Amino acid sequence: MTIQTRVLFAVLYVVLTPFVIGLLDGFDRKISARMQGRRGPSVLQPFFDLKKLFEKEFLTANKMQLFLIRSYLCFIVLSGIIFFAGFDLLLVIFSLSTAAMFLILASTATHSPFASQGTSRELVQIMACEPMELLVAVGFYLATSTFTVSDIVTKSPVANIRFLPGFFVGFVFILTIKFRKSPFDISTSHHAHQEVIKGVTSEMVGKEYAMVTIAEWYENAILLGIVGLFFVSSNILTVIGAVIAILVVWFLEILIDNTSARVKWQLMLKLAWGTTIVAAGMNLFLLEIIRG
Amino acid sequence: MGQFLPFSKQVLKNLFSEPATTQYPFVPREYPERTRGHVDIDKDSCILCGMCMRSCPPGAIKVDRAGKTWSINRFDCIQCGYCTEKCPKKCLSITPGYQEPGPEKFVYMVEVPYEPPKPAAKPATPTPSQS
Amino acid sequence: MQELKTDLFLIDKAELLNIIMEKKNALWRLCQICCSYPKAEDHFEITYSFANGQELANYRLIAEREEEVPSISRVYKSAIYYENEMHELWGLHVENIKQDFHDKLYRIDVETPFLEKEEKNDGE
Amino acid sequence: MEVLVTALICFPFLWAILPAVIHNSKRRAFTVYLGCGIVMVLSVFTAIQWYLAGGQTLDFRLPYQEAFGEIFLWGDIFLMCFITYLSYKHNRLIIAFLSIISTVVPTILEKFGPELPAGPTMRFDWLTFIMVLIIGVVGSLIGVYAVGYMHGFHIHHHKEVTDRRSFFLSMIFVFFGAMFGLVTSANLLGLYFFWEITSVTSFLLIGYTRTDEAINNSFKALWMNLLGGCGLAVAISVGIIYFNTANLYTLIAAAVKTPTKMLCLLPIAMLAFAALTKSAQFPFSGWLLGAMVAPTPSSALLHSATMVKAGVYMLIRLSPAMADNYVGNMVALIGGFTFVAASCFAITVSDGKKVLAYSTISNLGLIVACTGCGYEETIWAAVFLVIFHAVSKSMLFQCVGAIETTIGSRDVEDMQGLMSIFPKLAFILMVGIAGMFLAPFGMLISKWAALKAFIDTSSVYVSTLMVMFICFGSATTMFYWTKWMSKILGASKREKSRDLTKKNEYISMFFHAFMMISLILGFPWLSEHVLKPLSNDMFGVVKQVISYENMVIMIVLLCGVFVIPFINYLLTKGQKGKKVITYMGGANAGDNFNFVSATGDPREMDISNFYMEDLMGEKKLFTPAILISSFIIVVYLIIVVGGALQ
Amino acid sequence: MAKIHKSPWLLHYDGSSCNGCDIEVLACTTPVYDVERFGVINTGNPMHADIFLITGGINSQNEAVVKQIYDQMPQPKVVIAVGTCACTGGIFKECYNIKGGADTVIPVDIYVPGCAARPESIIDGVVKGIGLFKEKAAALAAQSKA
Amino acid sequence: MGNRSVVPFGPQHPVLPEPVHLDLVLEDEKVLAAIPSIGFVHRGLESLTSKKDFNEMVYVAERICGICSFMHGMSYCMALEDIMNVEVPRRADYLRTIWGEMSRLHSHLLWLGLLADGFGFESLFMHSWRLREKILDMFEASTGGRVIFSVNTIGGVLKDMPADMLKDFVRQLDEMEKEIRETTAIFLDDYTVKSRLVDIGIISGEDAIRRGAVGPMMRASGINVDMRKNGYGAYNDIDFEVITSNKCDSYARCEVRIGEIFQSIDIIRQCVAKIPDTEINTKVTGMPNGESIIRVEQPRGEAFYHVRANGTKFLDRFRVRTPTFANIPALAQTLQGCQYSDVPLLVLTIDPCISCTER
Ligand code: SF4
Ligand code: SF4
Ligand code: SF4
Ligand code: SF4
Ligand code: SF4
Ligand code: SF4
Ligand code: SF4
Ligand code: SF4
Repeated sequence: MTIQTRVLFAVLYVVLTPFVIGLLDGFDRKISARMQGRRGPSVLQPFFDLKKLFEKEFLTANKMQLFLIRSYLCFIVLSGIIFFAGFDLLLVIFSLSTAAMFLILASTATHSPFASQGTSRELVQIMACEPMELLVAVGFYLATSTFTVSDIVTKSPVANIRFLPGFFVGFVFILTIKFRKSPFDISTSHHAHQEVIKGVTSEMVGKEYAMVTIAEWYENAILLGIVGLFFVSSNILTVIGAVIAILVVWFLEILIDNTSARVKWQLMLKLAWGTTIVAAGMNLFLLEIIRG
Repeated sequence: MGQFLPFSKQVLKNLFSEPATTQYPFVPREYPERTRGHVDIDKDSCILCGMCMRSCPPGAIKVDRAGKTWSINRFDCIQCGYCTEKCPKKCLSITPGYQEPGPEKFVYMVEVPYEPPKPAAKPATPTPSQS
Repeated sequence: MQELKTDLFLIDKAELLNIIMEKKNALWRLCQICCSYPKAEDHFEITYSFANGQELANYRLIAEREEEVPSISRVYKSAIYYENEMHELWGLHVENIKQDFHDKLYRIDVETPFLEKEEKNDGE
Repeated sequence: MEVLVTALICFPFLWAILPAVIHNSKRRAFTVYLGCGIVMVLSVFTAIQWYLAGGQTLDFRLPYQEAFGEIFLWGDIFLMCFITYLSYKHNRLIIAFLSIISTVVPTILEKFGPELPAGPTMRFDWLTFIMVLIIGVVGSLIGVYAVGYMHGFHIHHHKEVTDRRSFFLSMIFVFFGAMFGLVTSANLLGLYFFWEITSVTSFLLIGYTRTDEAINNSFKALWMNLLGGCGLAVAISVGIIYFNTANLYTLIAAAVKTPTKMLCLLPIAMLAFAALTKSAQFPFSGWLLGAMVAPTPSSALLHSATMVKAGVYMLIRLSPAMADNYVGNMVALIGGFTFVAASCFAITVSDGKKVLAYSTISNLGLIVACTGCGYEETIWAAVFLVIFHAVSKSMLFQCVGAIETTIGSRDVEDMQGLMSIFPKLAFILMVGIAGMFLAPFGMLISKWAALKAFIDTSSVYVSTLMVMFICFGSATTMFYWTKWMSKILGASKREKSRDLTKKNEYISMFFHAFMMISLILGFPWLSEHVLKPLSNDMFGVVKQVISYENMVIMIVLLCGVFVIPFINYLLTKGQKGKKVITYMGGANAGDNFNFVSATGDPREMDISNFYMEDLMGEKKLFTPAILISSFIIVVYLIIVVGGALQ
Repeated sequence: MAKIHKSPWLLHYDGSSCNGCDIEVLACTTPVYDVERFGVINTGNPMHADIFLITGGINSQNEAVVKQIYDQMPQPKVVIAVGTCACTGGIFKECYNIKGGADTVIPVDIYVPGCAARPESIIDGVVKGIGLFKEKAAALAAQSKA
Repeated sequence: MGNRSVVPFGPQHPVLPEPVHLDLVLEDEKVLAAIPSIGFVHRGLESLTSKKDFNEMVYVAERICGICSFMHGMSYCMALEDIMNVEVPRRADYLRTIWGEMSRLHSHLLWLGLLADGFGFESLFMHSWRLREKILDMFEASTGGRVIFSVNTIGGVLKDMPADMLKDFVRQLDEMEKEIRETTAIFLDDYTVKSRLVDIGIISGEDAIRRGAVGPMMRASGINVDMRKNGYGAYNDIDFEVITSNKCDSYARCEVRIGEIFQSIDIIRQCVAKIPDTEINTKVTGMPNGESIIRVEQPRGEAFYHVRANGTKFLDRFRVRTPTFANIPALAQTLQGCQYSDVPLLVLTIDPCISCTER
């Protein structure tokens, strides 16, 4: 991949993500509402929300929070750039977890009961997901002998999902957690009605909260990008397949969100790790055997 | 689907059918006739006896015999209907349609034409509220 | 013990704990404790109600204004709330409640609202 | 060179006499500073000398080698008698037994066995170079720190403990000498002697306070280390009997040449076994945890930052002989398992020192796993890990010690809001923690390389398991470090108080922080100029482990970690934000720390992290972890021993 | 008809209501009334809230709570008193532990009468609140520019 | 060890529509101690007897709680009817029973919704509340109010339900029954829901009695007690079985309430079939003198009314012990040792109504 295309992709990512994912989020809310028999908000609602949040007065319980949140946002974007510019997948995941750390620091800086309890949950959540995220990178390495995203795309003659069904299942499973959908006790879940209020974001006011939202969008773009990565190959037409796959996964997540209760984090950890070990582990083992 | 996501059937059905949401406030709501909305007075039959004032549990009604006014603070009325029962002339009624929300708690006041000694009274115009 | 009404018995302080223990051992549940200060009588009436299945039994204790009544919260834990309430709202002295909120169960601004008012109404 | 190395080994032993005889506190401190300074200068000078000489592997004999041989021999016997006496005194005869076996057998063989060819007994190569630097620099900084710390320990905090500082400080020097000897010896007999010295000094340091707990733990450390010593003894015996050599490198070369012959693997397996005990891998991790009873943090950090490195040093040495064979698999599995298990335990403890101990075990597990894999990439990663780990662990231990002195507790939960009251200490702690797990600090790069290498490991089972171990292990590692970090940044409940940390403690800590940061910045250089030749040394190949591209990204990330927060800090500094109290459901009693409780009175709010004791607590998982790891070791040893005896 | 696209997030606090108004507030978020049509989200957190819906009167214990929650909401914010109790104290205003409507501790912007306030009425109140919110936001923006 | 958290929970909290406060001592998320505190809704309405006459008190009683407002009004009227020896016309009894059961229906559906919200099942919450709206529509059509009805009066009821209205209601209930069955099946079958309910908050039958629990809380622990079996209102003519469960956990409480939903529909059907054609109220004159104790089975359990009159229009004592008040000690026990995530859920499983608890 030439440096120009890399830069192009990175710029596209930075510029387009808020619009695309914001819109997806809007549709998410609309579809959820319809699934609940409601009419729901306009699909542009996420943007109205953001605008409003930026207009709010800035209150804070601890000044350190703002700068940590900005760092969180920057790191997420940086990870996204690494990913979309086609660099090392493993590094993307490492730098995502570094970003998450900033969020965690931001939330505990306030000494708030709900933010702190939420932080602990957030940590558990990261711990539940991280093995699977790393394994996805491992899976791609096994299938293509490289961690580099651009090589994964250009050097695979067929979509890698062929070799990695188990990894895909595991990844979709943890996406439910990553997308902050309700099936799990997630502190920043989009449904406020839980014991830790809004968890890590409890104390974030106005623009701080807006930044966290935007950061989440950027993160979701990376995650959906990884979903797509399972489906693309060097054939340009597979991009269409990837987009369809992304939409299907996205819809599936909404469906799961609307058809299950929020289970406790203990079960979340067990299920996430269990799925990781079973689905991804089996797949890993088989791939290793094939490679000899 | 057994234990796993059994709700998806209904959820998907909802997704593809008309939502239950009413279009209020873009389409006005029709109320059943018994709806207890707000208290209205037939000011012509009122005899300013004050029975309603004394019986009203939150004390929303004021009857001023001397000033010849009957007034109600609709932000205080609980639509219990006790006044309508107690009114000897049955001139109070609870009718559909509620007091619109507003930034101020105002009092709705009517001048009652009833004149105990002299039967002839000037027709008084009710002061319209700013609703 | 004297039957005032169906299922309503008047007891004195000495009998109280016996009855409570009896009820507890027979696995009756404590329904409620009601304190009142009837204007005419000028004393506290504390009514303990117990139920077993559909059955009901009420026991009434009479206490003077400054008299202390024993707490039953060590036998029936749920009595804590009733007893704290009686103390906070009526000013009835209950000895030795298992978990004493010290008039901060409801945290009201008025002192013993029920008792004071009854006094005033007396004069009316 | 020979002279320098000899001096490096002998000087600390001799210098150790000084603190032992000087009882004036000031003068003794001075001698210790001076000694540490000399050790540091000497080690750096030696290393540089060697580096400038072209960095060629040097094989040589010590001057007066025969005399040294005798010293080693009688030293071994002396140690044996000493241990036997102590175990007799404390009624632990099994330990005496272990000691006697492990000393007598090689001694007899050496004295009465076949005459061994007089080859070189020492070696100085790239790995030695790194180890010498670590021991010299980190070790002597620890020495500096110990003076101040031990002063505080006795004078201010623990008046009930007999003041045996002289003994303590001289032991530190003995320890240095032993470590230098250990990493330069090529002859197993010499190596064995130094090995035993480290075991015994560690035993003495752990038992320093002479409480019952300390004595118990010190014996625990002793028997585990002696068990390892037995392994070493067996290796020596096998070497002498079957291969007619006591030279480590000859044995390794033999194993590399015929990796399928079990007999060649046997000494390697035994040496590896010994190394596993020393590096506190499961099931032998108990002693390192026990070592935490010693005065915080000096002996703890001696153990965590330097002594345990003896074990991994040995494994790195052995790793070419462990590529894709049973021994390698055993070591890798034990390491990987330890990595995950110890990091799980680290989640469940709240004592800062214990967290560090478990994290040490866990990180060593990763290093051990890397060595067991025996590829260039993994060795690259392993050496990096050793370097980073030594520096950051030493720093962390010192810092926790200083915090303990200052706030009176080393519980992680009590460190809440350290950033606002003791920013200096907190900063050091943060750098140390970040170094342990954050992208793109050293540990993470190494993890990256290790993961890649494990995928390529040829044994399917080992590869699958190892990949899983690393993935899960990094998740759990992240958990306990992040929660600690978040605690430090939290809002402080304490009043600002006087920082009781001594100046020399700060000097040591800041020096570490400085080293840490320069290591990170100098990491590409390090990779290019130290690790490449090292790999060339050991494997005869030079491999670009980390691509140029990734190097750039890492540097970008690295800058990011420092620059992004800094810029954001500057940008947000001027922000006017109205301060509000935190949200507590409307129950705040006026501030962020108290709430109106159910009884109507203000009650202090406490917030603590998750420890998941029910899920992965020591009580629940420790025994299974020991059993599993013992099982792995026993099975593999049986395979190797059985194969050799056939 | 023009839709009202703003995103006021609600905070609901039950002062000392009888629940009648509370459940009607909740009913507003459910399918039949669905206030999310206007972007309304029932957040539980004052730090995120724009509109404070308060039901029930003020008593000695919740006085401080209401005040505190109100203070924790960032500007611009709108307070809507839902139900007769929150407007004036309603039927309970003579109770010894009722100090009056919500306006006894915090400034109320919109009063929604009714016992219980009907969902339609609450929606009207919220829509008016949104209007007010817009004005306040504009004022705040002007102020911060100045 | 320092790894304990002491945190406040409430009074303002999104999972609790009503203000309750708990001091929680947590280890990780395990609740080691939970001390409930009340009083945020305390109004002191029992004291209004000295300011409002016994007729006005009907409206006060209704506003003890906006969920079972009907039952409160009814119980109060029953107590005064008892004191004043008024014979209530039979049709009024039947109407009261019908409205009472409708209240139970709406309350249980509301509870199911809140429970779903409590464990984060948003669409199930929406579903339950959508079904509940239909009951509210029936209320509005028959009484003019959605949650507060003002149809009770001492001596009977104020509004009649014509026969065709009753028939229409039964038809609507028939239609709803299928939908309710589908929805409630999710509560009983779904894996994720079960993971939140089964074996959570266990309280044995004996403990339930010792702590004085009432209603579904008690019936879910296998105790067969239902005040309706005392035969007030029209219940002596109605054929129904008390629903109990022996599982003693949150799931059992859910099961019992779901069973009661269908039972209520059945009772309404029976009432409509049997309702006699009489007056709907009798005129009451004079002042009450005497005392009466009335126990009524509200959706949340037994409510205990104790009214004492002294021959004036101001009552001596008006005492309401509501079911939630009785269930709080049992709640405190179930909270011990549960998980933080279970706290709101357990609070919900007693179907709390704080406004009635604190009056
Ligand atoms: S009831 Fe009769 S006496 Fe009493 S106020 Fe009314 S009219 Fe006057
Ligand atoms: S309806 Fe009730 S509250 Fe309203 S005015 Fe009449 S008596 Fe008063
Ligand atoms: S409305 Fe009726 S009760 Fe009221 S003053 Fe007029 S006549 Fe009397
Ligand atoms: S109708 Fe009744 S209330 Fe009115 S004046 Fe006559 S007696 Fe008095
Ligand atoms: S930290 Fe504790 S053990 Fe260490 S010196 Fe201070 S008081 Fe003693
Ligand atoms: S206004 Fe009426 S319904 Fe609303 S809280 Fe007050 S009493 Fe209850
Ligand atoms: S339980 Fe209480 S707070 Fe919750 S909806 Fe019912 S009445 Fe409202
Ligand atoms: S228990 Fe509460 S909700 Fe139920 S009727 Fe009684 S007061 Fe209302």
